[in-house]
Amino acid sequence: MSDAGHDDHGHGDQSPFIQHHYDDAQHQFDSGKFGIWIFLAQEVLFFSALFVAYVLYRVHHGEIYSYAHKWLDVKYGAINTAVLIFSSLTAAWAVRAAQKNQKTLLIACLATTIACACGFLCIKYIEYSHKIHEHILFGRYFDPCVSPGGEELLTRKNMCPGSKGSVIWDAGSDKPTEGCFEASKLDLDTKLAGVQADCEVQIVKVDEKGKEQPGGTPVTNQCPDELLTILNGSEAGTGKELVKEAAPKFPCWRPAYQPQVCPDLTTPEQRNHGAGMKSQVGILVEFGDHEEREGIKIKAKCKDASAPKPMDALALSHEKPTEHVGERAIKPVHHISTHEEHEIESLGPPPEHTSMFLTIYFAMTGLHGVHVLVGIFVFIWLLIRAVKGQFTPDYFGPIDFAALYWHIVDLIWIFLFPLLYLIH
Amino acid sequence: MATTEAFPESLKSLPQAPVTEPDFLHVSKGWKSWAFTLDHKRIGMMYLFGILFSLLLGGSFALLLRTELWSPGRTIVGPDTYNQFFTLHGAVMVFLVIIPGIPAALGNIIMPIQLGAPDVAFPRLNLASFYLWVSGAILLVLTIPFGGLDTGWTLYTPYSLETHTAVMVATMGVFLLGFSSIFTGLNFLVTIHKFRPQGMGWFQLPLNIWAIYGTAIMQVLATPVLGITVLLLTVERFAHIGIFDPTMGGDPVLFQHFFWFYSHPAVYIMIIPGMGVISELISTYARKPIFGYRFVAYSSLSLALLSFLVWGHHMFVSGQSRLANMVFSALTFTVGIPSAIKVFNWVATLYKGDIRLKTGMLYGLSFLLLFTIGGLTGLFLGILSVDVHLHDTYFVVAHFHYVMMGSTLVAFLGALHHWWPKFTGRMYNESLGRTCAIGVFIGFNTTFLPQFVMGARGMPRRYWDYDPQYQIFHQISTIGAFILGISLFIVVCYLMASFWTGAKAARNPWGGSSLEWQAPTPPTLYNFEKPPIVHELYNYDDLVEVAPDRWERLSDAPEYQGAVPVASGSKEHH
Amino acid sequence: MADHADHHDDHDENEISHVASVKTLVGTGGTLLFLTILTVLATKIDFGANINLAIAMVIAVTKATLVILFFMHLRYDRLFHTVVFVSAICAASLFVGFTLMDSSQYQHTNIWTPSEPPAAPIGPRPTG
Amino acid sequence: MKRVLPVLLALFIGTSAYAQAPGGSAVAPTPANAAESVPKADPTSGSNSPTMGDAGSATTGNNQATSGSAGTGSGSAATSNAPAPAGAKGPQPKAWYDVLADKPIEEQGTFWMPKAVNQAADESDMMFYAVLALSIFFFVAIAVAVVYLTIKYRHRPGHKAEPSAAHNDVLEITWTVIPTLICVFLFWYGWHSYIRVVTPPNKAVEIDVLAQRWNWTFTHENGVTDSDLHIPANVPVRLVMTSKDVLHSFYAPAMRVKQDVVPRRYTYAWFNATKPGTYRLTCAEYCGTSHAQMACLDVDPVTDHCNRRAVVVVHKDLEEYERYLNDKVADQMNMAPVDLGKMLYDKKGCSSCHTVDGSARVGPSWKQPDWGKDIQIVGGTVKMDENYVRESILYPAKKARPGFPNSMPPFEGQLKDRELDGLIAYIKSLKQ
Repeated sequence: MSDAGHDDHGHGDQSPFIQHHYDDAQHQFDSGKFGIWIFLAQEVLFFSALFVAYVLYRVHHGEIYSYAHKWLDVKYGAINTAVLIFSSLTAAWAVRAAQKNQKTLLIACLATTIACACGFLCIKYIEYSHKIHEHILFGRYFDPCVSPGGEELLTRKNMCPGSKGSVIWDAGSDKPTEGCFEASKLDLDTKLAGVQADCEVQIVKVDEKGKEQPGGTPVTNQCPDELLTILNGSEAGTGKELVKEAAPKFPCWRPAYQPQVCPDLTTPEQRNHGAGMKSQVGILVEFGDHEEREGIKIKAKCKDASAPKPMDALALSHEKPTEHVGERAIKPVHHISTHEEHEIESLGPPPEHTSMFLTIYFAMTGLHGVHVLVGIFVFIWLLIRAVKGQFTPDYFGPIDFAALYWHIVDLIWIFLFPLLYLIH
Repeated sequence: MATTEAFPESLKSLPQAPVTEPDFLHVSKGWKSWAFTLDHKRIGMMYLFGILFSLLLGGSFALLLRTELWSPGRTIVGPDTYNQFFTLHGAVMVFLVIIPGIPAALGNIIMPIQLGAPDVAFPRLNLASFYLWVSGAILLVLTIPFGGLDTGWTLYTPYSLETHTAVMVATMGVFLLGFSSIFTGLNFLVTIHKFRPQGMGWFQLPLNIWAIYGTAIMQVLATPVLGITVLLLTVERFAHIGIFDPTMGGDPVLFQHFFWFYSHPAVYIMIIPGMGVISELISTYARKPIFGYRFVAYSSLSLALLSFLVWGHHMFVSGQSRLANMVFSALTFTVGIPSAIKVFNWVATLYKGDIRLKTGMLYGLSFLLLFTIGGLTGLFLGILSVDVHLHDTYFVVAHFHYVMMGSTLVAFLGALHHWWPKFTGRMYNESLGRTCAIGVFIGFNTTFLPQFVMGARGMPRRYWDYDPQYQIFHQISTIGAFILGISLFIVVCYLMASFWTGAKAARNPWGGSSLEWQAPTPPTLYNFEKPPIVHELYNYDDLVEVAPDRWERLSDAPEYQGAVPVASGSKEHH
Repeated sequence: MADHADHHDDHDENEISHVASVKTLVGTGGTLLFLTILTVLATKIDFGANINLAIAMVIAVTKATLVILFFMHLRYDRLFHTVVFVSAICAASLFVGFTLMDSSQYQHTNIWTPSEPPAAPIGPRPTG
Repeated sequence: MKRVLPVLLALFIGTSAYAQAPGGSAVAPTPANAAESVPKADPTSGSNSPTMGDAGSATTGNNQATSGSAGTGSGSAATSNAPAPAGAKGPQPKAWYDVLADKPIEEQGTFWMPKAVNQAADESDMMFYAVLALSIFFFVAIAVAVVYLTIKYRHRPGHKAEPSAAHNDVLEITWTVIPTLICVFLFWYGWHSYIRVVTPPNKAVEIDVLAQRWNWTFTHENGVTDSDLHIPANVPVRLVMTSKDVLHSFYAPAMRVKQDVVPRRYTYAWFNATKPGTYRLTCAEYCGTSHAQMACLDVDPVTDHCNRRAVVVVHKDLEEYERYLNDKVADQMNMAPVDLGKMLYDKKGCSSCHTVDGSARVGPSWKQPDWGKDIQIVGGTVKMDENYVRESILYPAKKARPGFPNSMPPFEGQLKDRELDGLIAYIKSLKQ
């Protein structure tokens, strides 16, 4: 991105792009090279703040990272890394071509670099649009549809067919109230088996003015809780097959954690500041055939939870004892456990403020994406100048400096990829 | 002003103004020649006018602020307007005046000539930095019609996330100003490295250039963190990403770490160019070489590096842990040492000199006194137990005004008067200059000395309404503020007036020994008509005053052309 | 990319700055791709979160040094450019280090989940 | 501007005291505030806050510039007895502890600082005076050197600069080593006394502090809440602080204590008050419009100056503090709803945004003549009755009145039902 551009009156036989206040081409190139290196130092500092945020939240709240990394697709990340490395190679090659005055090779390399960069942005677009659709976003917009599921990604389509929008939770033991269960009323064993509840569920038609039609159809059977079958089916392998062939009859209901579902019970401060309260759980009806259901209302009458299940070994190991250090009671920060435990934990509802991981993810990859975009424009401008044949063995500065900028952008992605995608 | 030293009459006939080609002011006409200029001197002058205007704007907010504090409760405005006064005063002064002040305005004009270079390394980047500064300034000033800004120049969250004032306009303005500062720093680093003439090694560089070098390092390595912080704050406000918002898991103390990691080097970006200028003023007007050149040069550099270690002392009581408080308090004291060394060296330079009390020297001497008070009161705030009582009180306000205004702005005015004849070709009115220098000194001390006492007595900062026991101090401070304001306004007036009424300036009115005094007054487009001769640094024996405010080098006299002046320094090229 | 560069004069020269040979370019590119695949495979084996992170970082640092030395010509370039880049890395790591040191000291006083604030003596004792 | 002459006089005496005070204390840095006779603070004397008096008289009373004597300034007690503050006309007289809280703030102390009342603070005071002496010494040395050298070597006809050494390594080393040693000492001693200031003893009276936009709420161990901090003397008190919205800072100058209050986090402060009395309590971290008037109970109608801000009331001993806790709980229990409402109007800082005389301030006035009729709200009308008032207190944004800024924090979870009924009763009682 340096600006050693061109000026009409050069120094005699040298390339016309050697500016007059430089002694010669070497002086201009050395100044430009030193300038771009300072610019790269500034870029490192520009990204350093985001690395600080990343390190801080990983050290203090590792549980968010081990939970939320399931939403990042390692396949896409790996392809992007390969694409960027290849474009870095072609950029370096373009410099060589310019130095040796091989004009066609120069143009080919520049074109490939631009193509790869655009490829990188396309893959980025796919990832982002997927997350936006799934509401796996930062801050207030973090509202993923989460429920116990099998191996594949917990996307909205396969695991939460019931349309979230139109389903209005109706629950409560004795007096029927709008809204959802209080955490205390349910055996909320978030770590293990999801939510247990004993309710009669009814689907009631609702016309467009929101008035309920009489005579709702009861939903008798409860969807089998895949998670329970996984765990009780001894090794993980058999558990999955078990779930597949005993396909539940649709529609079936099951309790699920649905953070954004109960706006009216959250306090105004919570509402305009964060996703709904974790402790609010509701009833989700699954229709199994993937299209959204409009104009229906789910009414559920549930009995209070039975005595809480005895904690088994895995859950007990999760109970974090509060250590007393001198007069300070410190609840130990999440000690990073094995990958397998993460997998089970990541099936339950998300830990508090999981949106922070997505904030950091979007900030880092977003800022990096902007730098890739800027790189594309710079290379297009260089391509135009290369086609016009302005680069000669004694004037190839812009190519070299743009390549250096591109290598730094690649360097930052080389660190972003393992830090964000390969979390254990 | 008879001088004992005899000098050949031919010295009097040496040309002062440019001979072979027109000077840079008249080489081309029309606003386009200024708007799209690549000449570092014109860009520097455009910066200078912008900065002087911002100084008057920021100063007027200060006067409104002080008038409101004349009496407890409402004097002229309500609390919300007062909050906007002190915020805009802080933001305009810090981002528009003090940070670009000496490096961008005077640095752009003088540094390349002092280096003997035709121009800065990247002229177009230099112009781009200026327009970044202009657009940033416009955005910052645009906050006023869009609802003002009432978060304090520090923009602390979560208040800056919730207030309904134009925070986003301000943060975008600061973002652009940050990049203007980065690119200026980058430009100067490359220029100092790659454009030194033959025979000017690192230890033949004037101390002003050492200071600008140290400043450029900080500008390049610290300002990007301000860029990312301000960008995150803007995104946080409109997209609620939650990184600084405690209700969504964010951490306000994390914002303070991000902010002060930049802002402490920023306060050194403000003071170190001032120190560089002071070394030039003291040495030239005392006709004595700087005492301990290497120590002063190394202390500029060490200050630049140490400034990255101490940002935590702004956060002793803001929720920072005790361990971090201890570490930052210890490191803060290491930063005090280089400044002390500099002050001792300047005082030692005055010994056995021939001190001429021109306006520049008056500002230089008042810098010495005011910077000493500023530095010493920093000791109070560095000690943890004393800082618990003094933090966020008027003691801190007085301390940083002594360092920012009392030192940097006084050095800026000294530098302005010192180099004004060189780049405008006009002399300013000396008597008016001296009275205003004394006016600034008296006004400044009347304004801020009472604030030390008020702060120690527990008067918190940014208070619209205060207990009546502080009224007496506020009244004295307001009177001082008006004296200061008037003096500064007169300075700007007579400097502008000097364009028309000023006497023609000589090539070397003050007898300076560095390269810029060999350039014609005002310099040509590429600064020198004939390549400058690098003389021994800060050596004034060769200079003699041929007429009032006109010095010549004996070796320049035609008779002595034979004797080649001793060109010191190794042949090392960059 | 058909490499129709002239093979015979292997020692490429350019009076302005160093020319990277095709061998170094392709070699570095290949190694980088290989290391990428390696780091992805490494996540399949479960050494425990910390060690996995360490492996990923070691691979990332090696890839980074490869890019800097060969693609960015730092090995053949003026030493001062390395000084500039390393000082940027130092400033950034200083920033990370100090902030982490501070925040890990006060993290236990944070009210991370509003419904379960930390117990006394960190939080307030239950008032009557 | 009516008293310019004494102002300048005060400055010069001030500066002279400025020069003297530390000199005196620098020699023998015994704590400047040696114990001196404590004017018996009679809790029942009902004189009102000093700041009610007009600006001029109150200041000379308090600041010790004129006394000129170093060390113990003879702070004269409060000035003239201003009319009882508005609202005191209520049926029963103010409770004894409120009278104690309204007592004028006597801030004796040296020219520089109010007298330290916190046991752990004496060390930091000594530190302050030591560094003050050090700074004065260095400043005077450099100033004299500069002035002397400028005069001695000023330019005059025939005077030339004599050559002198351009550098002297020995001199340079000395004036590098000496400042370094001083700095190491300053750091070590500062750190040593800082640790004592921030480490609370294990057994301390714990008080929970909730800071919110523009008032403090202190909750004692028996559940009593108050907007003034009542503490026993000579007993260590530990504050566990958190903020409801933005950053605030608990700053009691006499206690030499300052600690920011961060939302969604606990921060701590502790002190051990040695002398009973009433001391200033201010917010030191910028927090918006009424940052300068945290928990202001009595606003001067003309200049909006806050006469009575939240204060730290130090009771004689633990027994009187217990008496305060019990009386307060009792008063809150059997207080008539209207009086409870009136007390909350003052204590919760409602006066800083709502008036009771019909004129609008930041928010609408509580004197609502059209009680029971429909009133205009944003997007429609609603009947002005108990439910509307209750809901607007808990969730102000729901049915906001047009033309007012939406800056009132929701009080849901803040007020007990009894307090809510009291407020509504008080608002209703104002309608005539």
